[in-house]
Amino acid sequence: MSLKNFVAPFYVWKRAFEKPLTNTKPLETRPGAAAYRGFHVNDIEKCIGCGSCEEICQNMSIDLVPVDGIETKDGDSGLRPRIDYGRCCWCALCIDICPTGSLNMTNEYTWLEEGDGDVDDKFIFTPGVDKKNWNNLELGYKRPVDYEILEYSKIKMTIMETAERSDSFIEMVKGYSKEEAEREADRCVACGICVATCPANMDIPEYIKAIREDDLNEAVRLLYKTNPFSNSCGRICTHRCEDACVLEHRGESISIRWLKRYIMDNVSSEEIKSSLADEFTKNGKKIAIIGAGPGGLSAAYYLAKLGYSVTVFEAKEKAGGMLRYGIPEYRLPYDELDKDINYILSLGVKIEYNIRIGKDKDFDDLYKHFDSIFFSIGLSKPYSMRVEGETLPGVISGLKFLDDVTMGIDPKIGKSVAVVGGGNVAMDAARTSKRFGADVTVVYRRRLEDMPADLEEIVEAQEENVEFVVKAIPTKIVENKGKLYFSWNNAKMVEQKDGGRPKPVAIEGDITTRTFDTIISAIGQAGDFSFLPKEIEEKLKFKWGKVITDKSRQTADSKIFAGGDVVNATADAISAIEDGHKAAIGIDRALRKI
Amino acid sequence: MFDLDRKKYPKIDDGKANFELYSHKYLKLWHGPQHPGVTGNMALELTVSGDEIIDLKTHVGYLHRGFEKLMERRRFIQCFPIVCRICVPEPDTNEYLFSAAIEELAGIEIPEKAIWIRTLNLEMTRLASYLMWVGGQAGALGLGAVGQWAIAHRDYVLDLFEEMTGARVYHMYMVPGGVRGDFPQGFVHRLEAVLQKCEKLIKDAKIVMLNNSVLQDRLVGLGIITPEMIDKFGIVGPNARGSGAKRDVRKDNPYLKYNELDFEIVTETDGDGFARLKVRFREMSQSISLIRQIVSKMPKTGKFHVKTPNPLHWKIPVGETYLKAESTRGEYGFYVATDGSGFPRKVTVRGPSYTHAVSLLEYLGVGVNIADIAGLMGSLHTYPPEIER
Amino acid sequence: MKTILNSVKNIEQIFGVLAKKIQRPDLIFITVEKKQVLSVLSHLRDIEEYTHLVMITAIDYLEQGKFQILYLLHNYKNNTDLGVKTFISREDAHMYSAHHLWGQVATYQRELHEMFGIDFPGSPRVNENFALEGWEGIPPMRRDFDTLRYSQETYNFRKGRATNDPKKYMKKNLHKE
Amino acid sequence: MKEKKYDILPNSELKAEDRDLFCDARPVPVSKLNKYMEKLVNWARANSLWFLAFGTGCGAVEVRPLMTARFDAYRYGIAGRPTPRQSGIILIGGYASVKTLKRIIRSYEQMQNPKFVISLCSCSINGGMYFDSYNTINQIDKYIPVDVYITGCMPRPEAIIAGFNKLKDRIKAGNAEGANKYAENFDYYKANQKKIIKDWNMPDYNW
Repeated sequence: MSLKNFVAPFYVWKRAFEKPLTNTKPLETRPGAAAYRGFHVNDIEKCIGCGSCEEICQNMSIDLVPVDGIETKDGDSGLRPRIDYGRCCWCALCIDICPTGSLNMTNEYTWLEEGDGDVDDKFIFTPGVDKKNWNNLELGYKRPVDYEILEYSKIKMTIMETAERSDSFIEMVKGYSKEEAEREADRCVACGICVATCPANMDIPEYIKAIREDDLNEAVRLLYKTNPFSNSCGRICTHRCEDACVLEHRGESISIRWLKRYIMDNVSSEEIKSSLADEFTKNGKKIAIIGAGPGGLSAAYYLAKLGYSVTVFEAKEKAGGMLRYGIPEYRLPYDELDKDINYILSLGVKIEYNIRIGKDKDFDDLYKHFDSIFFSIGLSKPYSMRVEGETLPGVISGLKFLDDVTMGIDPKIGKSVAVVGGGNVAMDAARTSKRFGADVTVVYRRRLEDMPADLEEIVEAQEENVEFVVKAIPTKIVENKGKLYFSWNNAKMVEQKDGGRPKPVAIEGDITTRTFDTIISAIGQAGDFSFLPKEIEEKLKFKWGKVITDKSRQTADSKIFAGGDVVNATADAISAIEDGHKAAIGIDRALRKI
Repeated sequence: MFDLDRKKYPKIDDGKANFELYSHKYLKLWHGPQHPGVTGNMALELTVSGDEIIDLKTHVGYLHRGFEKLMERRRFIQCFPIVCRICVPEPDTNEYLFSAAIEELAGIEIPEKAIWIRTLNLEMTRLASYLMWVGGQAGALGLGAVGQWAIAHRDYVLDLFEEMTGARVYHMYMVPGGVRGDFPQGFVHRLEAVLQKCEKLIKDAKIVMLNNSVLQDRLVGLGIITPEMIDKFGIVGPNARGSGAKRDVRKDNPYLKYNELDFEIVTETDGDGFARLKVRFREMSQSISLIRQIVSKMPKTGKFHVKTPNPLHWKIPVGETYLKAESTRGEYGFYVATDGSGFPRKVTVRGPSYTHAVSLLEYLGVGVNIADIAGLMGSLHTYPPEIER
Repeated sequence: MKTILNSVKNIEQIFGVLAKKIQRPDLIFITVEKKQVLSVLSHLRDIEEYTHLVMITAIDYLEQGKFQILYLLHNYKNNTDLGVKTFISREDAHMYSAHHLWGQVATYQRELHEMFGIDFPGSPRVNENFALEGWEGIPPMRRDFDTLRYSQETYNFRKGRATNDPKKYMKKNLHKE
Repeated sequence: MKEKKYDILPNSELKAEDRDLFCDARPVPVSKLNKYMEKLVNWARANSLWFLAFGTGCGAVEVRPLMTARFDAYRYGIAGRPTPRQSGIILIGGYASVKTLKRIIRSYEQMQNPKFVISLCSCSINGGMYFDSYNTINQIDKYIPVDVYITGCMPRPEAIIAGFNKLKDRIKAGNAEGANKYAENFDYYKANQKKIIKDWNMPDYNW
């Protein structure tokens, strides 16, 4: 043992003269680092209760609970996460996945409880709702920029090039390939917020799951459970589900509509038949349905499945209603619509074409011979523009125009066309005119953002070089040498005092006049109830031109049910389909008296 | 081949020594689980004659949580918070290995910057773990002061981790696809400051420990691992390097960015506790040098995470792989098998302590003085949670 | 220097290999028959220089009624890993003990015996507890053992916790029938 | 003084020769001293918080920094002791596996009155991240009475010191009655413990 080895340990004493490492007493409160994963906070206004945090938590430490003052509404489940700190491991996966970005962490880390009584109600709290001293802390773990574990951008849909599509009636949207669909389906967090927003309550997360698992037969079964028009809906649905999608909050929603289309595109009619395997026994009761549109045929499908003999009366020569006559072929090819209709017909549903009730056949006749009647006649009476000269020969209604195009009748439009209105019918009319080679101008009373048409329709119309004239109130149409002189009064938007949506008010004297060959009026339409006999029309109740029904779509006459655009306020295909489904259940209940 | 002279020891049947405890020649002693000299929570069942240990049995399982079972019912992303709990003082090795195994099976390539950050993280955790170990080893041999210094300095490294990853102990920083965040501003300067503090500490601790005659007397010749034993018992890491084996996963099977870094395998030839102490001291200094190299070579900008499939329904095709990394105790390995579902089929963790603390310690402990058994455990550097998982 | 492929080829020629998977250039898994395992391991250790046993582990393939046992070996000369796999029946789960080949094998076998119920006749202390104490019932790592259910039945969970599925909750609140 | 009659512990799991080694009297609650005496005693107790250095789970890793230079808990009268006989506090470091629970109970019972329990980490509150593990208990207070809980995974040294301070306050206020609770509800705790630990080869109470 050398002396050095003996002395060396005393080197420790050197430290006695150094500044101590110790934190001062009383212990200085050392806050956690700026990105410390401490206790949770939740912005409950931003949170929508989608439950992704609950889903990803490996400790089952998060519950979704109702919270006072938070209402369940479209796109918000009304639930909020409650965290059990007897389970949490502060891994912050819940924060990483939070699609709204409402859940975050603070750098607070001390929470003590005294251990008397039961521990069951301790260390459990709803962030953002319960008062905690860390609720207002700024620092703490937030999902770092550039770090996302979910995919927030859509898989791009292949759409025909503008130049190619603006004179073609071939379907412009190409649909997803298998790989694209699976990738898009993979983005879904399966929260189910969209289900309640869908009028038909389709099992959206489940069929997306079926796509992921490549089980399209199961997907078809899920689709037909609530919607026999999936093929058409997969193309033209107003997809309110996508607006409710959680991913919409920080990125782009899932293309639920295109995924539905992907399913239907990739199963043949035979596969649909075999995977649905609809079996039923006839129960001998007869139902009459007026109008072979989505509402009528959907009711027919579900009634047929319940064993009823269904006869559908259709005024036109083909079935499909507005899906066929209102929607141009480049959006919904007739073959695809026929695929839906043919499956319904294959269940034994009879359609009598070219029978207009009230004209070719009496309503009373049906009332006497059938056990129940469902009508879903749609809105067929165009609103008038109430301007001078609207009866001139070159002025036609949008519905008539689209009808003619569908039936192959030359709509006789000129080189320059004005379309009045901002709804989907107006867009369809404008873009269809474009495909006939016309220069199209859309004239609308309000601003672009006020247009009721789907955003993508407007965007696509713009891409196709449709001109938009907004804040223009039509005043008169004058004919001179085959030309129509269309005048409108430019307007300004005036905020309403009661908070209603801004109203266009004409600017005195600011009038523009342009010449057109054809003017298409598409400012809306109303139901035509002239087919109803007087006494029944008096019995049924109406409000704002719509029939009032109860939840099962039963009207004031217990034998008559109604649905579709003449009943619901949204007036789109998916609502009509849901009306048909509900009415079928309602009719079944009424007839079986349960 | 290298069995001890067992003449004075009792007969062994079926691997068990047969003691006549009532002969009063032997005494049974429990060293742990509740004993300050035991690292972590494990127990040694000692049979002593006088103060010499004549039989030793390791008891583990006090920290058994069944990780491998739990991972079978967790999604891939849900496993990464749980794997770091397998080794408390050095969690990042687990995180890295699990993430890398998943990336290999799923065919994901992570960005350059993420690779560098991971390398840095592994070296920092190596430093922290060694600091903790120095404290334990010194404490077990009666040098409390070094323990105070080392653990306090480890805390500075933990502060760095807290700033970088958001947590002190369980960082949960490396996820399949990269890492969870970039460096905060000015981090490199604070890192350098801590490194300088640690360098000073290592210098001081070396003087106090390596030149200490008491410590030398106790560690020299304690727990000698001969070169033949290395493969016989599957000894890895500093324990093997203390016996002259030039083996280091970082050099042998380079992972992350270790092939771009300049370092040599540290070896000593004595094979006893003191040699292992020297190996670990030199590796601490080496680790500091590696951290400096990494920081200087690291790209300043770039992505640190690549998007993985939706974690809620991420499925990985059938496959199996084994990945390893050099932890402070040696080769740490993850065997991951998948079966095409959204959950791992099997994850097996190969902790180096598995062999060091059970079969090796049971062998080396025989013949050791009771007072030195804590020092022997320390010099083998065992962490119980990675034995029983 | 011998390469891993040479070693695998030698094993193929001498003992026969049922399946082979090259995962990485330095990691190959081979499957051999149960009765060949010990010979293959000795051969690899003594002749092919796979001197380091990395680990032994098992997987329960409940669907096929089999256990897979994996012996992972490492060669320090060329730094490669070779996994030797074999399948044994799940009903009659026993495997030949390899405790004479490496010092740590007995510990692994003790663990496998406890966690999977695979017997290794002749292995020292194989019947002793490893990580568990007083365990009754099926070995916990077996696939048919449900750890969550066991935990719910045996240990206390906090009372008063209940969660709602957003989808069902919204349906209930928004679409009252 | 008249000898007080205690119920006899069965100690039934012990071997006959070992049974003689252990006391078979049940634990009894300690009654309070008179008001001022009790206050004085509590003040003394509150300022010597000696805990058992038994790292039962991963939470124990943060106790180590607590005892070293930076946080230096000795300043607050907090000190680690190697044996239960000298300790007044047992720290539950998070999850407790069944095997460890047995040692925790034994250590706890060996501790002298007054004794307190501090539970660290979320695992001992409701299972934490091992809630579905077959080998870890979920709620420690079903097996021994807990005085102060600290949540976190794992709690930082500062939080642990805060927990000790809370315990201090409780002791000073005379509310830390965990040991008495254990004695009063002895059968309840024993029944819970025996349900979990299958090979109960230890005395029913271990003075």
